[in-house]
Amino acid sequence: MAFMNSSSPHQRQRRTTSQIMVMVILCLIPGVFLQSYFFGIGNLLQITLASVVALGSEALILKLRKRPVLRSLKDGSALLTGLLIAVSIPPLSPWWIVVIGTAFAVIFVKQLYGGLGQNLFNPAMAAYVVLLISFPVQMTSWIPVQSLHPFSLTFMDQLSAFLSGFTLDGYTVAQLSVSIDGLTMATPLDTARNALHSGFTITEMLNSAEFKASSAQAIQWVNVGFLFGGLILLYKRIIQWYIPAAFLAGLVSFSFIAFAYNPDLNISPLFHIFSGATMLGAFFILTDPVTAATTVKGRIFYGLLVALIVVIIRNIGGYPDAVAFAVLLGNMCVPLIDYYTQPKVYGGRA
Amino acid sequence: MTTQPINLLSEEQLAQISSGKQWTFHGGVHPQENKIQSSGSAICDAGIPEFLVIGIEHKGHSPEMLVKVGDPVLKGQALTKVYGAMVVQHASSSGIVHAIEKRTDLHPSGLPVLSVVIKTDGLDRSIAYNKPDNFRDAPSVTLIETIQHAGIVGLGGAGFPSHLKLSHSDGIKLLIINAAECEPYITADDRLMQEHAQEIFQGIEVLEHILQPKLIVIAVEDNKPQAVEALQLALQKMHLTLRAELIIRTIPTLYPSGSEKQLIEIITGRQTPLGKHPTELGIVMQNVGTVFAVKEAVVDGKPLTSRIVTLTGDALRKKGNASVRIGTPIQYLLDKYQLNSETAQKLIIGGPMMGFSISHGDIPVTKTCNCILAPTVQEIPAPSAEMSCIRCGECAHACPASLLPQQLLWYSQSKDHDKLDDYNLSACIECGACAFVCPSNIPLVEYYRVAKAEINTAEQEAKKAETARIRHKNREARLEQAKIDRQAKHKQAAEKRKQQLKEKNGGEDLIAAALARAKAKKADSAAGENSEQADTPKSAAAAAVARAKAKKAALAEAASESSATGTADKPKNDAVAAAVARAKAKKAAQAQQDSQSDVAEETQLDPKKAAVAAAIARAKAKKAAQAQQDSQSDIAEETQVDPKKAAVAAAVARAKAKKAAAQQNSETAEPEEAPSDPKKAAVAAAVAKAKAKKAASANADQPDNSAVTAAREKRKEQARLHKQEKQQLANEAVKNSLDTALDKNSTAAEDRKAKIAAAVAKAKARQTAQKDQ
Amino acid sequence: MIISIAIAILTLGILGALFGSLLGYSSIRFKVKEDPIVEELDAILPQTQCGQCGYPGCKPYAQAIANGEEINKCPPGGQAVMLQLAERMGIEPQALDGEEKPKLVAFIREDQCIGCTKCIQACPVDAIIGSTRQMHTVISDECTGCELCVAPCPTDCIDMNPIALTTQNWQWDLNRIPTKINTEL
Amino acid sequence: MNQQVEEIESQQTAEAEQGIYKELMYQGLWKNNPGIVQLLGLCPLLAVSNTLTNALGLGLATLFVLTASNSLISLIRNHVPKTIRIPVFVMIIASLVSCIQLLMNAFIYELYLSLGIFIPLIVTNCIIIGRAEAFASKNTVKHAAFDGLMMGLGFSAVLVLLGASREILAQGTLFDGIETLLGDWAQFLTVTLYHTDTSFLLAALPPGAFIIMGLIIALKNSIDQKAEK
Repeated sequence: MAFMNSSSPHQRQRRTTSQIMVMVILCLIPGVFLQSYFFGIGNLLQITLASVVALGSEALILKLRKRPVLRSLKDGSALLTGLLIAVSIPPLSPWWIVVIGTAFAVIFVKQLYGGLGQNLFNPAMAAYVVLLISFPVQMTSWIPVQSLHPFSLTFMDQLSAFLSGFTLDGYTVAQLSVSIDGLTMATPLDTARNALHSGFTITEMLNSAEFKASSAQAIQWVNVGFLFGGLILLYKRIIQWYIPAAFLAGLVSFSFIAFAYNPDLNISPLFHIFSGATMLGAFFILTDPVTAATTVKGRIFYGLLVALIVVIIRNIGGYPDAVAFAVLLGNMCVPLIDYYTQPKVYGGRA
Repeated sequence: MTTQPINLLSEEQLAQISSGKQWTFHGGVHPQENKIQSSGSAICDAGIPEFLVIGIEHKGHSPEMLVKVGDPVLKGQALTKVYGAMVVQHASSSGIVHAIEKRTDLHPSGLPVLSVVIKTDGLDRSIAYNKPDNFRDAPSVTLIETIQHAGIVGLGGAGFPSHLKLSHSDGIKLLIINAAECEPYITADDRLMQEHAQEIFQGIEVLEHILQPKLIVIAVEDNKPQAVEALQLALQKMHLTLRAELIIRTIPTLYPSGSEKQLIEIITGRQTPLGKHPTELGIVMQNVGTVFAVKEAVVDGKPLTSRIVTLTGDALRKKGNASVRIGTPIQYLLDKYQLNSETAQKLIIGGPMMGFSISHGDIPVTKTCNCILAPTVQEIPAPSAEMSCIRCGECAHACPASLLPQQLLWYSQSKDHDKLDDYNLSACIECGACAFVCPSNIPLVEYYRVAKAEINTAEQEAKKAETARIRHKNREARLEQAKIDRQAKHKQAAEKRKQQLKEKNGGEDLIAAALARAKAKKADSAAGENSEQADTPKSAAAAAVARAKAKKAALAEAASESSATGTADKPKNDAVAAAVARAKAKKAAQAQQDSQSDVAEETQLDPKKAAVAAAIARAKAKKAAQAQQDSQSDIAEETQVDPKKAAVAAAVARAKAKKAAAQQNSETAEPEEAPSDPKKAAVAAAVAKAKAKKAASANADQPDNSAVTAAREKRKEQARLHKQEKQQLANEAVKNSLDTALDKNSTAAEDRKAKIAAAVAKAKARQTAQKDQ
Repeated sequence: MIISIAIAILTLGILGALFGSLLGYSSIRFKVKEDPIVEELDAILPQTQCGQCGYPGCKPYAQAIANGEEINKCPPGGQAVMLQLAERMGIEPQALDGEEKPKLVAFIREDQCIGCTKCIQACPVDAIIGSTRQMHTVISDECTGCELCVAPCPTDCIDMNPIALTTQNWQWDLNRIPTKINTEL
Repeated sequence: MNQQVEEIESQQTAEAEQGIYKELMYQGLWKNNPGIVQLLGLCPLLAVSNTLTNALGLGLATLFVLTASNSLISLIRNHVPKTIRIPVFVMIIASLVSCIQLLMNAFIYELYLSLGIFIPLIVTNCIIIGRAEAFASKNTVKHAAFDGLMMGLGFSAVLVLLGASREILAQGTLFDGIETLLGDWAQFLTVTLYHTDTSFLLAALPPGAFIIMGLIIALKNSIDQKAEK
């Protein structure tokens, strides 16, 4: 009688990589829901298109690389990348933005490095940076929250804007981002930066009509949504607490230092925490296992490093949000961090 | 290894341990325990199978045997002598030694080792165990020897000889009895403690006497409450006379707490330094099963002939623990415990975490086999497809050695041995916790094992290369010295010869030498065909003919050599003389054949007369050869053959000799002749071959040439020329070989000429080779 | 004008003299007598001493490589050694000259050995023992598998066998576990 | 008889000469292309290839310097002590580059401005010093000059390819600003392939240059692999 041979251990824990990816995708739902509640269903359109492009380009490259296509698609990593891109770009940016971004992420940042597990940079963030520096206008045109809209946007309006750049009535997205008062809309961080550049203090900015009309509130809520999803991830032990905790703690403390030094010119820690892509970054992007540090000490250090870069760029940099840049810079340091934070091996020298 | 007192456990630490403090180790996992299936039923005897297979090889070394095939053996009888640090192996039941041969070992490789196969008689008679005196009066050295002679190795799984662990007894502070049994499914130790608690304590007494520790800790995982209870009950009943303090410590269930180093950390909070043994800390650990075996050996005088094996898994209809004789085939146990066979099933030796799979059941149980796990496919499915590592770090969390498995995987795949060392691959205990948690189903442990084996091989090879380098250097130095000595001695002779060479260095050139070599080679194969034709009827007669021819050829060769001096100046190619020689040789051969075949027939008809017949045949052959030699030597005076021909002839002769030798080997009708004749044929062939070589090319024995260099160059250049001229020479060579088969007269002078030619050819070849580069 | 030119020339001259003497000093002070690269190359080579490279041993070949000989002449070392040599020498890898064979070990068929000692003389690492008219034996642990003993043997009684797979040198190749050999049980 | 032999010999040498030139051409343009195989001179290659005009300008300048420096160095190769050859080479190259710089400054000032620092930086371009050391210092003038020409052409070809791809991707044009290089008559060369309000800035920025360069190298390798099969 013959028996099968296989390597030990024969017993295995039953959680697979695909399940992890699916869990992460599911935990994005609260944030996505809040986003579409405040900004219209544009982001759902983006998600749909991004998913299709992500899977399509992944399949294409896998086929070219002569790898098993279906098995790799099933791991859900491409889908997750597409989703993250879709939720980070403005909801009504034209369709080709998300197409270029997603294809770039999957083909250049992930597959050309060797596919899942081999990429040095976070695909979603690399794509975001590419889009931001290539198409700064489109990438910063956040429409106001729906309640502040001068026009009510129907589904067809949004679809049309998404596909052609114009609503059914012929308004451009740029026109849409002008609020009732005729002020151009921007994200709170953008507004803050512009205000500082024009010589206002933070307090003045916070009280300005411009800021009040901005989507600050909405973005705070979206951040709460992502925080909620992230907590589920933590609870389900999909991610470990080191990176988010270190990142958020770092963000608070570094920004507090700057804030304490000059409260007029530096935004407060609270503002940092609940604006921009902070929560999305803390729980969904920094924790991407492939590109983050893997040792415990390394993870903490990585979180702190990214937080530091975020604060620096937000406070004195040229771009409104900084998570994407900070993550990429952090990614570069990961091999070094990992090398110098190796744990003490059992019985080994410290 | 010197024990550094710095690392030893201090008194405070011992006090902390005995006060009940516990530590933890990094990582660890909680696999499904699955122990209830087998822990409920009492240990039973597995019975006596028809054959017992007891492996006696240890790490490639085989000890001296005390039995031989056909010997009757009794249970407990030693099969081997003590050999180095190896333990003695014993027969585990009575019967007869059936065979001593290589049989599949209980090892993941499934490779065979030298084993003693015993055909049992079912009586299970044992030798008379002589109960030793009270062990407390014996010195520990004697007890350790007793343990070695009883064949006791670590029964927990690693199989490390126990006497070695006990012999480092200086400064031992702590004895840990490992009863953690952290692997899922296995309950052998659990049952042992429940049923033989008293014996275990007796064994502890023995170990305490040997090691003199300050503290003894029995470590049991908290999933074995009955075992702990049984131990405590026994402790109350017995009146132990221990000088050391004894503690029964329950530890939390966490895999792999039963691993030696991890258990030490749980109990003492100390880590064994990398690459060191726990004795460094003053700790000795013994498995509870080993303790039981020590008791049997020292108190009862019984050697280790059986062990407790857990038979479990859903594919077995009966489950439980059995006392199994060492060497019992696993198939026997599977039959007894009613295996439900299905396709794609696995059979695991040991637990599901560290055990290995075997591919068939005809493998014997060894001393390290603590569990036979026969799961159904649903229970332990085939591993799913491996996916890419996403560096999630789960493995680093689970690793009890605090390694970074994801980095190790990366470097294992790229075979970067230096990096693997940087990341301390050697600290990996192969517990499988990393692969257990891996969401991408990567068989991490397998990668590490392969990498470890590769590193090991590379180290061995490096070591071997270093030895080779040194030996080569020494040899070169020796040869150099010898050369200098010889040169001084033979300076005169060399001078003289040089003079001679100068005179004779005339007509020969590169091509001649090359031709000679090529022909010699061709002739070799052609002659092979030729003799095959002659020998087609594969009878004794044919063999005899071949043999005779070989002998004749060889002798003729010898004769021509001896009588051919001074003929160099004679005119070339006396065709007539050669023809006469050939004719004579043929005639002689014919006569030889007749006589030989007669004898051979006789031999076949009456094998008993073989010896006589062989003797006659030999004598006749000799006579015929003598005649041949005479005639040959006459002609040799006049015959002048160029070295080409000589080479060819020699080659043919050699080929024939080989053929004859081969035939001889296959022949079984002449038992008397067989041993004597091949030797002769071999000698003949040797002579012939030596000549062929001498004639054909540069000589390795030439005294003022470095033998080694010459041989090397020769080979290189030969190959080159051979390739170049192969085509055009093939036909010619075949033709020549047939004609000149029996013309074998060569002279010393011609030899020298050939040598010079070859040397020239060699030089030229080298030159061209260099140019090519 | 002339002064500034003179200053420039003077400064450059002094600097030149300074650096020149520094260079001169270091070339004497840090002179390396034997090319250390030979030792390193020798350490890379497999030490079979088989002479297939055309040199009488590994050290001479290492010496030759240091002097510009090609690095592809070591079939026993195979691709791996060639690549290491290429890396050490900082040159392009070359296609291996000759075939890479599995590692072998010599074995003397004892019944045919006539005790001629020819193989003993041929062995570059003294791995064959025996004396005239006595049977010879290969110390298989010392044998480098160079095959130099095969050619001189007059009775062709030396075989080159692949190294046997045992539980000691098994490389955890689970897919190639030998099929069962016990049929009798 | 002798004449015949000489004839045959000269024929043979002529053939061999031709073979050498062929080989040099193959090496410079494809097999050992300085841009995509040796990866030399990447700094200017990536920095100024944002438009075809810039690429062409720098390519021509490098081509000229390379050819001239190779010829000069080959001329003096037997008169330079081995130990100080590199400084001598650099000196020659620097002089040549200065000439080019002054020429560009005089005749194509706008291009001179847009190429900026990368013209003087040609001195440090590893292709030039590399070819001087590896080839020109060991070969005859004719061969060295031809080698310089081919290497320069190979480099320029890569530059042009890269410049064209980047210009198309970023601006949708080709030969934009060509008049700064060739004079006003060349304005008709400027082609607009497509109009866009939102140019793909990435292609115009250095990261884009790296990415496109990588793709070109990949393309070259895949062609080689196909040819091998």
